[in-house]
Amino acid sequence: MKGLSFDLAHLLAGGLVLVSFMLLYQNRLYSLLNVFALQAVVLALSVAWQAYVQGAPHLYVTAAIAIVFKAMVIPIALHRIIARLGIHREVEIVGSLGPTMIAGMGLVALSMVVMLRVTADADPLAREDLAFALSVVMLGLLMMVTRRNAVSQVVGFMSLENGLILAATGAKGMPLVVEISVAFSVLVAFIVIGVFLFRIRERFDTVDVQALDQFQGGRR
Amino acid sequence: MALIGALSVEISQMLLVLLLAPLLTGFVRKAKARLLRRQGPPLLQPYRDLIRLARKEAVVAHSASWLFRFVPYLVFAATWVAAALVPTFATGLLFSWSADLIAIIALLGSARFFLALAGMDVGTSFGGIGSSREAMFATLAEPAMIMIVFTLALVAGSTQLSTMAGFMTSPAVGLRVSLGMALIALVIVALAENGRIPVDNPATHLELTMVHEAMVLEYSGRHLALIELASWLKLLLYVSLISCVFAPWGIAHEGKGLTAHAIGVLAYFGKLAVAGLLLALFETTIAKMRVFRVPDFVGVALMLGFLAVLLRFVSGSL
Amino acid sequence: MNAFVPDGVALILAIPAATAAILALTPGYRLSARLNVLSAFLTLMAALSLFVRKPETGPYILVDDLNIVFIVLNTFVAFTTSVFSASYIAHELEIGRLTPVQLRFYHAMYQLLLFGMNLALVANNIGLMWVAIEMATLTTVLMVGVYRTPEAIEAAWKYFILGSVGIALALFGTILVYMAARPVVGEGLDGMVWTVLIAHVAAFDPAQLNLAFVFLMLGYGTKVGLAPLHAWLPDAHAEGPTPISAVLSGLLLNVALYAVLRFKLLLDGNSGAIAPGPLMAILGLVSLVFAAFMLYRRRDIKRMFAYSSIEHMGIIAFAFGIGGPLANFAGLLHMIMHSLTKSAIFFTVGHISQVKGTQKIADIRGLTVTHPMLGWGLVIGVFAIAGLPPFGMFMSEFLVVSSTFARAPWLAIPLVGGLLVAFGALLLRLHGMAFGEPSGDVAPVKASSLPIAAHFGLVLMAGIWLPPPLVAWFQHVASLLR
Amino acid sequence: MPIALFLACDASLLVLAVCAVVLHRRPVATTLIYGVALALCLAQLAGALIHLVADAAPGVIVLPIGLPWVGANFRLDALSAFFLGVINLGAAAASLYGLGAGRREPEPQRVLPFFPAFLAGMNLVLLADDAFTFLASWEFMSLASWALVMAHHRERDNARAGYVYIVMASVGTMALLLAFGLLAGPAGGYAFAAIRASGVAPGLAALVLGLALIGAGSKAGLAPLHIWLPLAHPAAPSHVSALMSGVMTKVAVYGFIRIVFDLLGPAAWWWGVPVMVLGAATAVLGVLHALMQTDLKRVLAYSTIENVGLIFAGLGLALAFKANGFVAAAALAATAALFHALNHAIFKSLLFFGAGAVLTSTGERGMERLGGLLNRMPATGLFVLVGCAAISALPPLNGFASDWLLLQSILLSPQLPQWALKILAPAIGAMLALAAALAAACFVRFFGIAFLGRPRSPAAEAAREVDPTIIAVMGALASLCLLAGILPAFVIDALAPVVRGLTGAQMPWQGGIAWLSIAPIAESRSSYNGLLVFLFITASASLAAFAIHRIASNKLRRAPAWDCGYPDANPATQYTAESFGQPIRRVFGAFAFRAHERVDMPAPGEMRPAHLSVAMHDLVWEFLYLPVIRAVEFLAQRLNYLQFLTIRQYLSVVFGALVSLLLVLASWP
Repeated sequence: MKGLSFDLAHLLAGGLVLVSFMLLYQNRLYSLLNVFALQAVVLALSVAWQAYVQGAPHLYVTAAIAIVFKAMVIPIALHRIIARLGIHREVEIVGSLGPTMIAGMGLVALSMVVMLRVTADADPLAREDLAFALSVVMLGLLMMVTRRNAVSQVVGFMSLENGLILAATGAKGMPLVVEISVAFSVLVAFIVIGVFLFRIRERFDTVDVQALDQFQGGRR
Repeated sequence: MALIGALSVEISQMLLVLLLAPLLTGFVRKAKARLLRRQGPPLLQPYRDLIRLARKEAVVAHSASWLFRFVPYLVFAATWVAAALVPTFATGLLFSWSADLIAIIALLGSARFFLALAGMDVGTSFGGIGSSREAMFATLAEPAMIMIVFTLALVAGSTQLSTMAGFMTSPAVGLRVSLGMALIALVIVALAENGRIPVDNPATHLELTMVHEAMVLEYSGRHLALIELASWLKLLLYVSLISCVFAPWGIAHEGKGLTAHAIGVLAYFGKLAVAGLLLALFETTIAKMRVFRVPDFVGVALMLGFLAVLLRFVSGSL
Repeated sequence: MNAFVPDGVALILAIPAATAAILALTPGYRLSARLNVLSAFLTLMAALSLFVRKPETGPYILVDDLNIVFIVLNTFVAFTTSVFSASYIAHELEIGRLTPVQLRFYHAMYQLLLFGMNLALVANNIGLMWVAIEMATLTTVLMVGVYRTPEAIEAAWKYFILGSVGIALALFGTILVYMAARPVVGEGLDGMVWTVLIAHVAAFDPAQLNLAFVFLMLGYGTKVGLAPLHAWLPDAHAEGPTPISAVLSGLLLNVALYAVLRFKLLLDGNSGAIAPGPLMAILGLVSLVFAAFMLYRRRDIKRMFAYSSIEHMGIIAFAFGIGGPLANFAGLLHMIMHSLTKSAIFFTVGHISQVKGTQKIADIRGLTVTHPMLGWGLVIGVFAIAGLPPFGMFMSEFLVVSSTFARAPWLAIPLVGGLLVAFGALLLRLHGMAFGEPSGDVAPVKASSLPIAAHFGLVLMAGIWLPPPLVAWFQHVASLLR
Repeated sequence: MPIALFLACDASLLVLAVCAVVLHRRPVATTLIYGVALALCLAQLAGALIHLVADAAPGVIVLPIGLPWVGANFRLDALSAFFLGVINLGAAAASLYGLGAGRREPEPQRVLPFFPAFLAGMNLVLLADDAFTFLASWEFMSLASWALVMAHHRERDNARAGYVYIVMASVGTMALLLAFGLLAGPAGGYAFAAIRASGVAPGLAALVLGLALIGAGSKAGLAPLHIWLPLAHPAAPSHVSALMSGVMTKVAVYGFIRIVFDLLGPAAWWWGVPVMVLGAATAVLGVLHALMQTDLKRVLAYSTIENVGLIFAGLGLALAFKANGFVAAAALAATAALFHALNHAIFKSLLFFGAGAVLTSTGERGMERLGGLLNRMPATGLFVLVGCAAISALPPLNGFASDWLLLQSILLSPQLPQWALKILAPAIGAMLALAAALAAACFVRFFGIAFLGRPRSPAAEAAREVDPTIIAVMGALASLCLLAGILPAFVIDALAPVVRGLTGAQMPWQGGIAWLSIAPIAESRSSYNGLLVFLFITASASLAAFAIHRIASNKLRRAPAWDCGYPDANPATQYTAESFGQPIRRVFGAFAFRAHERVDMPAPGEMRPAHLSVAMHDLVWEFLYLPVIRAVEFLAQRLNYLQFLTIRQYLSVVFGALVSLLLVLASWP
């Protein structure tokens, strides 16, 4: 049983990393959103599994949040925005894909190395989980860095949050405070982003962050 | 008793320098004239000039301030006091301790300072020329003089002229490179300070070559007389300075009897005559320099003086 | 025991929260401004009450010698700022830069921000602290964008993106701390209670702590505004309403720094972990030198002083980084002096930009002629911020520089260099603004110079005479900080 | 007078500053402020003199302010007492001048509050006995003087002067701060007593010496840190210029002495070398600059630099002697330096007051537009003349006395064992002599152009004598110049306790020598008697005048100037300041300023005018300061791009920071 639980958790966490790579690979906004939804599903699965393994029912809540918000609400809403702004055709990757993927590999390797320095007596499940979570976080950051427009940056940010949730759930017995705060933060983050998109919409015809950057407040 | 003796020596010396100064100048002029196969003015001409000038009324420019009329007395007084402090025929002057060699140089410096001011007082272009050039010479001549003083002081272990003269007569002196350099430097400085050829020509009134004469151009009457007398005193002072430091033979030491003093006086006359002849000879054989060559000339003195001091510092025996 | 007297901590949390709710519903800016001031004042009183009666430490609430300094400072500056904000906002409404609706929003957010900061300061639970700082950040984001000019929105957006990345990193660090604690203190709530953690930290796994500190340093360091994580700070200061700039520089940076300090203490407790000091010191030096050079090319007065805030946060981080009783004392003193001085400077700058109708340094000249109060106020402020006597920062800089040079001369070289370069820049601008032939509007300013005077008075007093109890307090805290 | 009274005086000065802020609009304010300041300064002056003459024991007091756990320590010993005397002498004179001239101040509210604050700051520096109090008062002094420099802030030059001044001041303060950091050690024993108790490692001591040279030297105007001085000193109102030039530089000298002679412990033999060399170089450079200036107050400022150089040369010599154990010689050199500090305070204040008087009565500072003032302002002219003679080291005035002592101390340097010093000492002597001679030329020019000759402008034509208060101040200072010159013995004996504190020995007691003459070592070796020289000169001058007027004529006729027969030339044909300096520029300018003249002389028959243009360079500025400024500007320009990155680029910076830190962590042993 122990072995199985470990393997499954391992599998799901690894799957999350894999999906992050897929995210990194997308260069169409719609497909990006779909992959993000997929990631949310995988996350929900792994959280649920953790809940089962740890016998921590409250984790099912987190899983539910992941399914509902990340897998459905947010992708749909972003779909709407993209449709309304008519930017679905944009190819907006900085540089080409190859180097980005290689960088992603490097990041995963790095996070593995860093996490595995942790003394082995901390239970292995947590270690592996944390290693994967760290990789997801790093990949999310990499995505934010390598994407030009606001929507995909938001997606990158949220995949980063997924990594956080993975870590939080992997941390056995972590008080509820954290999940609530995470959910809350994601919620608020999304609202605020939405607010800003609309405000930006008032001012510009695109949410391309570069349009924002063009101001740079004049020579100040 | 000794005090009275010293006092009498002091007073007699003050009068002596005052009386001898015009004579020395007259002698130099005469000698130069003879060297040029001219008759030349009579030996006592300077005295006559002085008296005549003093009798005349003084003419002062409208724009002149009180400083203009005050300076001649000051210059005369400073120079006279300085001259009175240099041992001529006898050391151990009563007041010799009231000012050492550095102070004597400084006294002459203040005389020059005020003369230069007087040159600018009336507000003519020539006065300015004279003052600025005089100031330029002084900026080189004074450090040179200080260096010479350093050398002598380090040799004699004192800046007190009487002590120096005493040391110089003693056998401890011997022959020293530094002293030789100091002598040459001192001669150069003396020429510059007294405005003799090649630095300046005391006889000329060709405007653009004047230095000292340009400064005193506006003076007349008794003021001019005092200034002339002061410059003659200065010449005498330098001659007796050189003689008492580098040729102190026969100079009477304090406490000696009348005969010693008589010998001292005679020796002093002799030194003056020799110095006057040498000066005349030098001036007749050399031409005046362009103004901006003078710094190089005086700079030689500065360099020599500095070298001399350096030698003294580096080795006690040189 | 005496249940009638409500707990001071409860008050400093409840009053702002309640007022926020009320203000959100109050129309009419005069009333809401007064309410704002009133509640800030009450909060200050409640904070002062903590001196006499400390609440017992619980799983969520902690009031110890370290954070009470922060709390009192926080509430005090919040109060003076609310006074200033009342007169400032009135003018903004006159010239129509803000609408009543926005004002209502503004006031509510202001109280919410206070609530967040106070919560972060009294939190004994690192998770709770994270939530609170998070909230404070989000409220300031909204207030920075309140003018809705393109520049303001850009600044807010920049602030938001960088801020939330920082938040995420901080959360990851927090989780890591919990992971490190779990084997020792067991699962559950205890793993996040700071007092429990500090008690057992010696037994934690150093490698995990190191990793955690890297994330926490970067996460909260973004809030502190240390270079190279500072990018949001100048624009947020420059484009938001001036009271918010004052609160940002005076308070929020301190709160974030407080969080960093807490975790520094944690790492100091574990012998196996890397020393956090050098990292802080290096980041501090980098920020100091970088900000010093950035000061030269600034055209916008508020942005210039924002960079000066980065510079001073660098100095403080450096002081805590090198540690030792002298440097820690200096760090605490410097932090308090900077809060007071910088907020007072922003008050002055706010009035100046209102009377002159511009924030461009080039358009402000001869202030001491046209507005002696503001002009000399600016001069005093710049002198105080530049660390000249007789103001308090001279003492802290004196201690930092001299003790650093005695202990690590090679560190003192960039420190002194940065200080001098920054000084040159500030004074250059000051000469242009305060002296020379006056320019622009000469209309007299109608604003209360009371908050400014109060702050400068305190700073001056600190430079001449520090009350012995305060000194003892500082020395105690400094010894806590090691 | 116990130290507490000094502190009370300074505290009331500070209170006075606050009062000035309150009631600067009232007409009575000027009189009140300057009057009270005058009284307080006189009180402190008296107290300092009493303490010095009575050779009283040091008084110590600790106030519970300033740096906690150290407190504000104050100590009054002979050294502080002497400098307190100097400072308050100058300060009292300045206050009196302010009483006379303050009413003409256009914006009194920019002067009145800062004047007493400035005085208080200087006094507190002298009394401070711990690093924090010392530096706080030091910087406070700088700030107050900066505010006074900015009093006339509407002229662009003044703003620039103020900026350069305050930046240089903070550089100096930083240097001192580092020096004290080393002295106090990591434990932070900032009290001077603790510093004296705990020695400093030799290597660090050398570092402290360098830092002290930078810190105190930048305030005193030691080359190459002097550039701010000729900008800032002239910019202030005249009595403040007098304070800054005559007095504040002495505070800097005090700071140097306090650190190097008192706190730093036993000296190494070579410590004197940098001090001497810098001092002599400063002296020559300063006076050469002074000879090239045409602004009255700027000439004076540069001459201040020269005198500071002299003082530091003397101190360096004292240091060298002390390190080699020749305490008597060290005492002589130190006495010379301190004596010169006192003299400079006196005559530099006098000269600045004179310049101020000229400024008030003509509104002109440029020498080229002055002239003939001696006939229009006789009293001012006379006193300024005395000041010029004194600063040119002419006997029997005070400048010569200290100069003479300095040369005497150089004559003692052959006994020094080290070759470097043997070679160096005569070179220093030569440079000092050169500086003195140049100074004489400089002040012939100063007085001759401004006060003699014919007026060069209507303003100078219309000049009138200034009000009696100012003349009284100048008269008092001039008579002090004379007194200190003819009775130097008393000054030297008063300095004995100070010098004993610094070098462990003192000069032989001068009071006992006959006729009040001074003899540093032995009368047979060297002696000087200002009194007799003065008497002789006056006697022989009046004798000559009497004789000539009685025997020969005393008739006088006014007539047009002769001028070699050129009829009444235009005043413009007079020698100007520029032309007076030209020969010296020809001689020294080539290497000092890389000066070169370009003459454009039209060929005979050509109708165009001839042109003469002179290009001069301030080498220190061009080779020391400009590079630094350019470097800062370059870096600021380069880094400025970081303000204008896109959000994504900022994110990548954060990302990079994270990754690099993780890499460090991964490779951590």
